Amino acid sequence: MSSAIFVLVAAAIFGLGVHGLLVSAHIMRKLLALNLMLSALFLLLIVVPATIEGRPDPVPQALVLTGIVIAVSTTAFALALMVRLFRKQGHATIHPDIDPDLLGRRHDRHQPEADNEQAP
Amino acid sequence: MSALVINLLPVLAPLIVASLLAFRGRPRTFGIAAAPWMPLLLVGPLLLASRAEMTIVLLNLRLGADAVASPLIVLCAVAWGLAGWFAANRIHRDRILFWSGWLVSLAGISLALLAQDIAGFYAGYAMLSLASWLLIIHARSQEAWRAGRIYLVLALAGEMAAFAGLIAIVAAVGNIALAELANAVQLEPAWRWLILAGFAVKMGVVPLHVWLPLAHPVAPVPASAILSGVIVKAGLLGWLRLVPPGSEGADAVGPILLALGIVTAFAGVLIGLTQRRVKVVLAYSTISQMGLVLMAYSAMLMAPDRAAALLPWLGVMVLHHGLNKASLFLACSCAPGRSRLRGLLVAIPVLAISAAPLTTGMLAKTGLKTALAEAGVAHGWTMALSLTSTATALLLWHFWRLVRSERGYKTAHPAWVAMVLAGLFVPWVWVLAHGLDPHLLSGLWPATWPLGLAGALVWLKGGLAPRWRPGLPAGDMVVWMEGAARLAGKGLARLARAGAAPMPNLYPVHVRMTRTLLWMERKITALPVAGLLILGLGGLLWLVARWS
Amino acid sequence: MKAYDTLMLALVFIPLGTALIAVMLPPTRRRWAVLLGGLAWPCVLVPLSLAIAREQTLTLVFGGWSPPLGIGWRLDALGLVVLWVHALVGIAALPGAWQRFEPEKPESGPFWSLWLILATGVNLATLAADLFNLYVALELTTLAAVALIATDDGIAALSAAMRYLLLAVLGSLMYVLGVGLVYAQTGSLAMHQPGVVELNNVALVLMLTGLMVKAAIFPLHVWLPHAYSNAPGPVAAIMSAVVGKVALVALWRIWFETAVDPPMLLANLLGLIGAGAIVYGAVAAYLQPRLKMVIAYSSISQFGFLLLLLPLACQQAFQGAGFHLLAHGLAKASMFLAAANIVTVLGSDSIRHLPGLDKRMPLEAFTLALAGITLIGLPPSGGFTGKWMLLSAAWEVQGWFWMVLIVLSGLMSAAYIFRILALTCFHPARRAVHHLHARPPKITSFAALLLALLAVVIGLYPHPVLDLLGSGVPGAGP
Amino acid sequence: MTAAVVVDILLGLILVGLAAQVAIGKHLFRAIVFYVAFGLAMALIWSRLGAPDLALADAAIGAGLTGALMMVAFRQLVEIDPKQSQAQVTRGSALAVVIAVLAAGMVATIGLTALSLERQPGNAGLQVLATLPDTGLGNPITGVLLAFRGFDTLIEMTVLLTAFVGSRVITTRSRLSVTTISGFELPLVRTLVAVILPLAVLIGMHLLWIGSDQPGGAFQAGSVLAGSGVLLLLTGTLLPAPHSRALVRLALVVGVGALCMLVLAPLLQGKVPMAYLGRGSLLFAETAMMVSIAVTLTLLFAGSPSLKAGR
Amino acid sequence: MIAPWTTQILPPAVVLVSTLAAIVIFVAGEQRQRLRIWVNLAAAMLKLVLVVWIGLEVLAGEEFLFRFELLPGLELILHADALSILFASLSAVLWLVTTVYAIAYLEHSPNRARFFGFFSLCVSATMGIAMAGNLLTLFIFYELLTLTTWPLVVHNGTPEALAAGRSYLRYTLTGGVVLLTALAWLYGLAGNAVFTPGGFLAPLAGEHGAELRLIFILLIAGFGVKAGLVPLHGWLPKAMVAPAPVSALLHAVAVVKAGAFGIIRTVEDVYGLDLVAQLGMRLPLIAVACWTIIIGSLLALREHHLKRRLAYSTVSQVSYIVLGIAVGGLLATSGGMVHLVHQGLMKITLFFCAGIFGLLLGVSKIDQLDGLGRRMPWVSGAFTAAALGMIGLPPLVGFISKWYLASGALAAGMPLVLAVLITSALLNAAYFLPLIRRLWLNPPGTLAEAPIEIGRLPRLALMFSAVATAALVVVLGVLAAHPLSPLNWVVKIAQGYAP
Repeated sequence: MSSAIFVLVAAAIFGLGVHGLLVSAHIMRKLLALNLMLSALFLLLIVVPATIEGRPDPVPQALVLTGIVIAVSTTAFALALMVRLFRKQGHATIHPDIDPDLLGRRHDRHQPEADNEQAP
Repeated sequence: MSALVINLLPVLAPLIVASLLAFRGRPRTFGIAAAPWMPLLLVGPLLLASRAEMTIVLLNLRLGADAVASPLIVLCAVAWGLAGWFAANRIHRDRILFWSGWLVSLAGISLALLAQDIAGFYAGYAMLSLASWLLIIHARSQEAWRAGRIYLVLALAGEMAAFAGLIAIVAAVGNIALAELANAVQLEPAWRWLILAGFAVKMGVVPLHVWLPLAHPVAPVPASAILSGVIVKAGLLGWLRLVPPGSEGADAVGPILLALGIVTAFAGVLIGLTQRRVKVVLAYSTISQMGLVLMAYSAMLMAPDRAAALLPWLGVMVLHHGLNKASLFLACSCAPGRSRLRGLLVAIPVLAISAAPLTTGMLAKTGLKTALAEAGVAHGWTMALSLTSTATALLLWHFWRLVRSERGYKTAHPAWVAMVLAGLFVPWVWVLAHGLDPHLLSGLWPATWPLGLAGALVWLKGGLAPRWRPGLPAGDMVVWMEGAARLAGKGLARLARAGAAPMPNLYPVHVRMTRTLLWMERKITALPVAGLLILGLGGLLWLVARWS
Repeated sequence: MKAYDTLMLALVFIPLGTALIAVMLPPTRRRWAVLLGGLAWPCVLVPLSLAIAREQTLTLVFGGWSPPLGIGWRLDALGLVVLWVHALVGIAALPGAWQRFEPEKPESGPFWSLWLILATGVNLATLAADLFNLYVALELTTLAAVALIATDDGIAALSAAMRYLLLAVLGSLMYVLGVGLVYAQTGSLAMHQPGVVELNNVALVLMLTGLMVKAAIFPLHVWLPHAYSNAPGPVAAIMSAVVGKVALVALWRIWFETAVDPPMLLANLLGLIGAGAIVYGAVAAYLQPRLKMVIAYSSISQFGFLLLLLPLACQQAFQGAGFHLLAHGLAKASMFLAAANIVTVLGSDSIRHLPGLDKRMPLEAFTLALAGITLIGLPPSGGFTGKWMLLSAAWEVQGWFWMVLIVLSGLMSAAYIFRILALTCFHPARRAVHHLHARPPKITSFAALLLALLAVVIGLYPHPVLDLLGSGVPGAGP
Repeated sequence: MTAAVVVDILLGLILVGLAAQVAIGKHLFRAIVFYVAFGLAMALIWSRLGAPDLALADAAIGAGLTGALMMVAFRQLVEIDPKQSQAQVTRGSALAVVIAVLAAGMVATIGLTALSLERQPGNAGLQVLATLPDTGLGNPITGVLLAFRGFDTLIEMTVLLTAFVGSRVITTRSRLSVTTISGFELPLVRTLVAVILPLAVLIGMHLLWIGSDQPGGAFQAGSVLAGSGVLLLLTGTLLPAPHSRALVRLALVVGVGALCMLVLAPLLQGKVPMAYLGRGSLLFAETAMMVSIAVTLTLLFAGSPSLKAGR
Repeated sequence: MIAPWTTQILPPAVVLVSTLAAIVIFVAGEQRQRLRIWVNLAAAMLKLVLVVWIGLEVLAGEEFLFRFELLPGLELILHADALSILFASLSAVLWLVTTVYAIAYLEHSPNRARFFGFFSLCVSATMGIAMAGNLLTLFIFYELLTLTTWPLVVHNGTPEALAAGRSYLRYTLTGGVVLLTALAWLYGLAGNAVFTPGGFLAPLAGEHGAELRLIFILLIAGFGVKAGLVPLHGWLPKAMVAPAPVSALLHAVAVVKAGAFGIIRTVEDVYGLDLVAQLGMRLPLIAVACWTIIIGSLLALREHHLKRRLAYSTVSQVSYIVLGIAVGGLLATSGGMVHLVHQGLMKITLFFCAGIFGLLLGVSKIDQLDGLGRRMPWVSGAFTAAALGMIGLPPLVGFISKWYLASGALAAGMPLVLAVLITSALLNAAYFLPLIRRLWLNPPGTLAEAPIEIGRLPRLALMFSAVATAALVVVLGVLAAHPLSPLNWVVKIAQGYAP
């Protein structure tokens, strides 16, 4: 019974995480969302397998513990990356960066004309 | 060995001399000096009269002079030789071009004459017809180009037709000796007709005659002399070689050819009468004469068993017409109007060709009549035959009127005189040599009255319609042919365009592709969409997994 | 057996140990530790290959606690191929890295430690026979790779790294969820579970999706082009050669070992995705304005082939895919190394600057050409062999669609390869000379060339590899 | 409808509410704060589920350290660009909602289907409990972490190390950021620190020591120590140092090193790799891990290669 | 009798000679001109010697076979039968001549190392095609040929050249792909089978008829691209932007002939003409060939660019080969095969001359040919001879091929084919005679570009190569019946196929 409840909770958190990941541009918010999803995941990992004499299966617990540490490491690294990115580009978002050249590609198709004028 | 050399010499020597012309300086002068004498080499094989076989050359080439070729060989040796002499002093511009054409066509005709196998004969014939083109376009005037073009088209077409026919033979029996051809193979009539038509082009049989009236006037005088005197006869040779009398099925075509001959004979004259230029008139007379030769040949076809006997008579005709016609052409550039002697020199061949009594013409006619008689042709035909000489006489009268006003070199060239004399005597020598019966007495009256009739006609016409001058373009129907050809050309070009379906231009597609890709990339690379994709793909896979 | 244990351990612990040493050393000395580790562990492969040739798979169990209790490793022919690619590319990439990250650069210290950690992760991911152990290894690999990409301090590189990181986390999240379900169902984490009831498809799908993100399978490839094209040359080389591939190999493993006869429909769908990858990658590569972008997209296209194994599923297919993995790894790495040199010299890799390259950098041009031939799959080359095996596999299973696809793919790759070559060698603008930077030492060029040559030569004598792969069709586990 | 179920539901609702705040709350800073709260709530749920180890770990690492790291990162953002302090509003989007609902639905169905399958206890877990006595350990989780699946732990430690080295790649380029929060100069704070610090160390040691039998272990201990390290940084008692020291580098790798020994040492005795060598070895390894974890996390927080004593 | 290992080693040796030359050239680099020249000539000579040697041994009934297992059940086989000797000797001879020509032609142009390197590679690929002992080997070298000729096509690097290269690749690679499909399919059906006169697929015809039909179409299409079967000929005229030696080699020996050769192998050694006929593929093949012959000539008629007109004439001429093979029977088969050699000689002469005109006088359009006969009598003479040969005038080689083709067609009871041949001959005349007329008879026109200055020796080399091939055109025609002439050789081959 209770496990069902927690499954639902995990699902809800997961959904919220997805929502956050999708809508928010800010990287830190995305990281938060990811962490939420991870927590939801951990919850599922513990809840779904059968319990052994009333206590959760130890193996998943160990897995989750490992997962937590990995999560924190990743988050820490991602934060550092984000700060650096922010410092360089002035905003903490990833926008799809298409090469400007790619847009110039069409007249570039007739190689000669396009390629005669040499880029600096 | 000697046989090999002697038979090969007439073919090779002209080519070698021609190649000498390519080098500046002494070799060239020597070549030009040597060129006129080349035809004499033909005498060698004639006297030797033995075969030579070269297994490694050109699909096993066999050479040698035989009865069929001998009259033409003689004609070639004499007429071509004298014309060469004439040309040696009378041709001054573009001598290299002239002589190379001259020599190569000589080599060609020699090969055609001497070759004893199909491939060899065809090789010589093709060489001849292509090289004689050089002689025709020698002047390189607009007119000359036109004449050359028309000649070339017809000649090539004819050659291909002949090729098709003889390939049919080859496909059946391989490249066999011409001698065995007579009863080696039975041919679909279609192929035989192809052969006949192909060579008929050379002979100028109506309606394939159109090139002659165009070519002769533009070619230099000696060239037109041999064109009309010798080269046209090559067609006859082709017939005799590839559709020999006695090859079964051939007799069927005889009558048709006979009719064609009559038509040619009269048509040549009638159209010729409307012409204004001497050499055109001569060309038409050649056409009509070829009609006669055609009749003789058809007679041989119809009486195969007597063909062998008739062959010498055919030779007489060939020699008689070739030499006389050549001398007439030479006359055109010797100002025949200047003196009585020259007038006489013109008159002799004129009379001869119009078959005046005791001339070689009469001999020829006699021969033809006997031939027809042998062939068991109705008497009406011989009547028509006599009328042809009336017609010819009229035509030559017309020529005579024109030629006297012809200017040109003041001096008469000795070669001309020699040619006239040759025309006067060689046929007689031939007749005697072959021990033919000339039927002199029985031939006199039939030879005389047509001329009288001709004279009467001339007198009447002079009285009745002094100013009557019908006009027809030289080469009559060729005009329409050209029009048709132009249309065909257009059609072909259209077909070609249709055939080469151009590749579709992919550029717009490319642009659209690029745009789409850019759009997708921009969308896809946005993180949310990426996450969406991941979940979506996962969901899709899941659904599929559930469903399956 | 024991000896092999040590050898297998060496595959992981030599790079790991040297990495630790590198971390402990002061930043300026780390390169040498790396040289040691980077050259030492490949030597282990020689005896291992012999061992594999003798008995198809080597297994190792930690602490004597056999699965499901403990963790097991397994090394089979496929893993060996991956390891070989890794070793060769790693060694070939060293000179480039050596001159790119000399001690003066601030990032050089961390770089070298990360380089070894990456090696550790890749090797471990190849060896792991335990679902969760695989996850940890992949995390290690990803994190190291991201950090390595970030060693190039440009905005492009940083945001590429960020994107990669986020997506990879998302992917591993799904993967772990799948693993959890597997555990819940079977109570074991071993990759190969003898006598298991048919695996719950949901778990399978989750794991597959996660791995596909990490392997950058179209349409989940979005992180790849920018990550590869903005990473430093050596990093790009090693990543394109193995980092993506280990995830894919893991995918194969799970597909063929963990899942007991997975639904055919799913297999075909994945094959279709692969087809999409092939086409899309090729087209995109054809339209790219930057050399490294072209190469990156061509990677996407080539990964598609490896997915074709799932629907084709037979011995030839396995051989073909494995061989293609090998050939493509070598060729692609060589291209990235060459491209790195080109960037060093021209200061940019925009194809506008390529004309005349064959004059200034003949070795690089030649390398690109050779590798290109393999990518197109023109005979005789490794690429051709791989494609041919796949073709015959398609014939085997009567998969006409796959046959046509494989055949056409060559054409599509030809389009972008020859576009590059035409620009490089035959363009009118080639006379134009723009200012050049200092040329990198020749050895870097030769390293790249060597890889490309290898990629072609293996096509001439593929028997050993093919026999190895033929024997080691996935199945048995510890 | 027992009380337990009610409690569960309540806890669940709280958790979801907090998560909602984190995911779609308007203000970024508040989102971070809520995340910390969320972590604590998770800890509650873990203990409710009977997984105290996880509760500890999540409280210390998930909530505490992650939160702290986020804070400091946020702070750096603000330093660079003050406008960040009122972080941008996340625009909602219908599509996103739909997708989110779908995702949730997917997870729910997955989970519930998994529950609905008949679930016999995972035989791995049973085996763990069965074999645990041989190892003489009391805490099955520690057993799994360090003995049975110790190799995972090794790699996990390596991941942690990697995170640090990787962040070094980035932070080497930017100047050290000040982590000290103003207002900590008060003497009260000093005394507070002076009290808390030994306490934290004691707690850490305790957790480590009991870890092998009761809930606790290297991770929890390490994170507690790291927490105290963070505190010291905040108060300025410790300051980021630009140049790394050999000792610090040793501390970073010692954990991984110890685990490597755990794996390789048995080979010397001719046993299989990672053969069990008794509790002593585990304790040794755990200590090393604790040190590494503590140092690494602290340095990650400081964003510097090493630390130096402050005022 | 020669040592067994020699029979193993010779075929690959023939292929590798020029590969080695290429490597040396590439390594030697741009500057070492003298070395390059000598390497080129030496390699060409050596190859010629080897080929002749093998040819004589084959004549003596020696078996040459080299096997190398590329993949399990996938063998690289090089062997030497009469047919391969025919093609090999053709390319060996023409390579020698073309090398001489190219050395002189490119005296002043840049990137010679690259050019000659790929040139040699291209020839070794051709040799490989000639020596190929099974379809796979043929395919491999066929692809290599594509690769190695592409750099030659785009050698000039002008935009047109690049465009031409692009379309060349589009066509040939697509062809290769089609081929690969057919190949894989065939291997799936028949396994790794060696070329055998009369084909090895007959047993499969029963249950796999439809598949075989499809494969045949694919194969023909694949080879047809290079052989320039309309409508797959699009690349050919475009590829004319390449330097003259390249176009010469492309048309006379390498690419186009490779396609034709492939078709020969397919029809004769893989399927066998009987099977082809039984599958109902013979008439379509003939139809395609005829169509190509006519259309090619018409296109040539329309073209005013000299080299392009020659290119279109190639399109039509090469189909003679296909036609002969498809018609079958001793005569036609030998006619088709001998045209492989004859067309090569004539076409290479034409391209040599065109190249000389273009290089020395800047002539590219037809109307610029006016009066060149006086300026360069020898070259023009060579051109004339080759052109007349193309028309099929006796006693040149073209006549021999035509003769055999035509009689073969009639022997096989196909007068329509004869009609096609004749039409094509007339069309040939229509587009070649005007050229000859312009050369010799038209008054010299003013040339567009100023003639460039090259040394005396190169000039002689150019003339020599043109005149030499022209001489061959004449001599092989006149001495067609000679026991050592290609004709007799081919008849020997054809007897193997169509007894």
